[in-house]
Amino acid sequence: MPWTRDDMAERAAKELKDGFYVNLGIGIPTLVANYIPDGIDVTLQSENGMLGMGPFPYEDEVDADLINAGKQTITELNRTSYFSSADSFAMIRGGHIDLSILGAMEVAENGDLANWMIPGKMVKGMGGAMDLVAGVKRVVVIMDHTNKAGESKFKQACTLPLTGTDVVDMLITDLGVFERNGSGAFMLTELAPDVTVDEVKAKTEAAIEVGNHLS
Amino acid sequence: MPWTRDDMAERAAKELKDGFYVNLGIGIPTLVANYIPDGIDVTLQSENGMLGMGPFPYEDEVDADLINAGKQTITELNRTSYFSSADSFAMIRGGHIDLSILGAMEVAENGDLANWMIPGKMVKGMGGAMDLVAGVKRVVVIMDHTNKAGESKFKQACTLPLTGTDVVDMLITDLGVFERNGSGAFMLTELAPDVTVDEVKAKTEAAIEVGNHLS
Amino acid sequence: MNKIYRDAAAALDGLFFDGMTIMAGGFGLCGIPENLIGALRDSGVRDLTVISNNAGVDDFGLGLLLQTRQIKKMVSSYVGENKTFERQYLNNELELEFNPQGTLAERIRAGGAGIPGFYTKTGVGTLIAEGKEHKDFSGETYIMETGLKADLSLVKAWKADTEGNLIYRKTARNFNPMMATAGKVTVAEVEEIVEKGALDPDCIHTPGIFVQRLIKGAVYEKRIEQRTTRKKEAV
Amino acid sequence: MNKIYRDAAAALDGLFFDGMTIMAGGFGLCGIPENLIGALRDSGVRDLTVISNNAGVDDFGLGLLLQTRQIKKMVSSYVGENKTFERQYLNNELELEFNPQGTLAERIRAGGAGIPGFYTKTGVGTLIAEGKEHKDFSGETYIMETGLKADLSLVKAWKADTEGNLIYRKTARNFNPMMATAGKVTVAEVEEIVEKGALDPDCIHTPGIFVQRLIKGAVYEKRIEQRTTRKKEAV
Repeated sequence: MPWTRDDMAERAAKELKDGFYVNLGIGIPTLVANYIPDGIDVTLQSENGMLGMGPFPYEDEVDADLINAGKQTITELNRTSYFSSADSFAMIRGGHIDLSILGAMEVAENGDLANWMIPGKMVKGMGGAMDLVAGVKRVVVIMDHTNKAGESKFKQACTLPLTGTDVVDMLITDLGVFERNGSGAFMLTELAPDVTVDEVKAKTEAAIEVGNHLS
Repeated sequence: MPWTRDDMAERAAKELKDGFYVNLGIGIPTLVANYIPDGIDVTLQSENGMLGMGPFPYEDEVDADLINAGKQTITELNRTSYFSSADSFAMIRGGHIDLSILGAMEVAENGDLANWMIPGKMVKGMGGAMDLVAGVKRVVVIMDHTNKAGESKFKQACTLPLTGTDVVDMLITDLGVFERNGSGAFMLTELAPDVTVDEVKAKTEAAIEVGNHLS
Repeated sequence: MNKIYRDAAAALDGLFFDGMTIMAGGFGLCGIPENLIGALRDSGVRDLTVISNNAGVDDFGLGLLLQTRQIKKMVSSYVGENKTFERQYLNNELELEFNPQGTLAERIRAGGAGIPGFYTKTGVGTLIAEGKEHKDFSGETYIMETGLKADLSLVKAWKADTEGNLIYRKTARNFNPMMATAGKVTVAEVEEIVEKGALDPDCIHTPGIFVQRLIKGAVYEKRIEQRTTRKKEAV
Repeated sequence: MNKIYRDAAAALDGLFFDGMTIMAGGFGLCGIPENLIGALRDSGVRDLTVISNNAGVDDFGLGLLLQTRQIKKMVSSYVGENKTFERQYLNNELELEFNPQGTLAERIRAGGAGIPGFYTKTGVGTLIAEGKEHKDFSGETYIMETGLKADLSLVKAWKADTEGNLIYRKTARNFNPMMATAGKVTVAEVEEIVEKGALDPDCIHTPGIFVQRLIKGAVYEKRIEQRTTRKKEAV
């Protein structure tokens, strides 16, 4: 049984460590905030200029001056600080954010990531994604393993325009977890319930290694 | 009768225009603040991170956290803002300061300025001088026309290590005022009382032009 | 020197010319100079290059200027919220230069700070890097990005004093502080103008030196794009 | 994650190694991390490269580390106030790298912001430009300066909350905010530590992400270099 969106978010949340400063992308990564383990205190950064992002507001707390990078209304915490976009991306580009969790369209076996543009379709823009993958210490990607046609999104080489090269450190799909040391190969380290190594291999275009405990 | 230090400062103060943001160097330039003409409102920048510098404090106002670029205790005004050294020099380098008034060891006929280093002597450092002359919109230099040995400090070419090249827009010495349009030649435009054009020429190594009204 | 103008039209009087480059602050619709954008539309100035992280929505923010076809080119990081934009772009009626958001922010800061070029890792190996100078530092490859300036910057702050010192509120700060430094002329609109000395000098985000003209905005709609709330649990 | 340490020695424990590079905030003696400098001296760590705008005075600030000959090299913009410095430098016991003050500030900001190089007009045509890459932008010549980082940054702020968010006071801010971003580890000392939420989130100068360790300084001498005053006129 492949993982659901929430299962993937919960698995990604295990990558959080106490004291981490974390940037969560739009979509499934946002759900990670719901699964922060007990005893783990993390501070969420929003690249539009905020450190210490709180939950969505109650109706009577909504403030047009307080939104996240997805343009959603949010709240502040008692640790919050605000800063300009330049200072925010200096923080990101300077390697001060411990972890970024992002969605993707494609991930390649060499760590390349594509998540911003499909040629021929209207291009909305990369927003802060290129800055995040280039600057954050560790990048975890959450995506469905295959597209609607059943084709692998975890590829030998990305076919879509890149967001960054050799930037993905861990990939979590609905089928399992793939970890990577530095610029080495991805290794399958965890499987979703009832998913087999053979199934993963069959659905994966990328060359991967398989952890000893799974093979 | 050559100008005194205060005369030179008073003359330099005539270069101030209403609404100007101004950086005053250490030494004679500091005196310029005493001669700001009536009806002219200028805001003084101190490159250690302050806009809107006030006068020296009364004894009971002295604050170790409030000094100018000469490390002197000063006061704030009701227009004051504080910022970091990076922001301060972004302001300077970005061309936002209207006028800088500086002292000098030598000025050359091509606008070169030397005011930070005498080889063989202990070098104290350039501080913010190189940034100021490179970044501020207009640079006015105040210096004695000759050194103690009577040699011209207004030279064909600087002999001391430079602070900046082609940066001086106006030179005020104890003998007169020398103005310069863009990268052209300096023109003698004013004389101190009883000083003659011939005296200036005799004491000036730099090639200069003389204003029609003086020749 | 009085910096305070009666209204947005007065504050912008004499600053427009066709083909000019304008920076406009804001992230999405948060912290945008609504009143100044309105006056910009009313002016009818054309062929604008607009540098702004986003392009507003169809009927608010910079979207207003797209409807009137006053914009020739946008320099942005994300324009996904605007259908007018999409239509004009697909019809080749609008030029578009995408910048990674952080690169855009830093380019604007650099422009205001007198830095004509800087190196960044952002975009290396992507479309963004094409045609740009590459240079290695400590064995890693970076690309050069250039500083950005504008003929006019329009920014929105929360409060100003009469000197033009500005403070922003929460995430409405975003691109406004850098843009204030990068305009040949910067016009600011605020929700409140206070007397000199009423703002804490340690907490001024934009010193008055960067603000040439100032208005108190007539009306603030402050529209919200994604009104996301949670329910109060019953006690 | 508790960032608060008992005292300066505890906050610096385990961070030292001979030959390391340390940034120390302050302009003159204003806004220097006095308590951390004291602990640095007491540690006996040697062969330091110290990046700081000035070198203190003979018996205070970084001058203390010159007396004990713990400093191998200074990277500064102005060192005129220190006789020990002068003597050691003239005896070739001390290396010195002068940077224009603004270049130094920007290099530190760049280091903290992941920018390995940038171009500036400052120093073009001077000794500072020798050996540096020159590049023309829009017909003007600029030189490339590189980003600076440190193994350890020591900064002084006015107040901190328990998250490590910092605010500075008046001109004691100076180099501290950039240095806080450019250290692999940053240790801050403050005059007061307040509870979370006690600082205005719109007015935090250094977000806590940049501060790994924090102390309330035991004593603040806050020595003044040029005590310049004016007389009150008789009424």
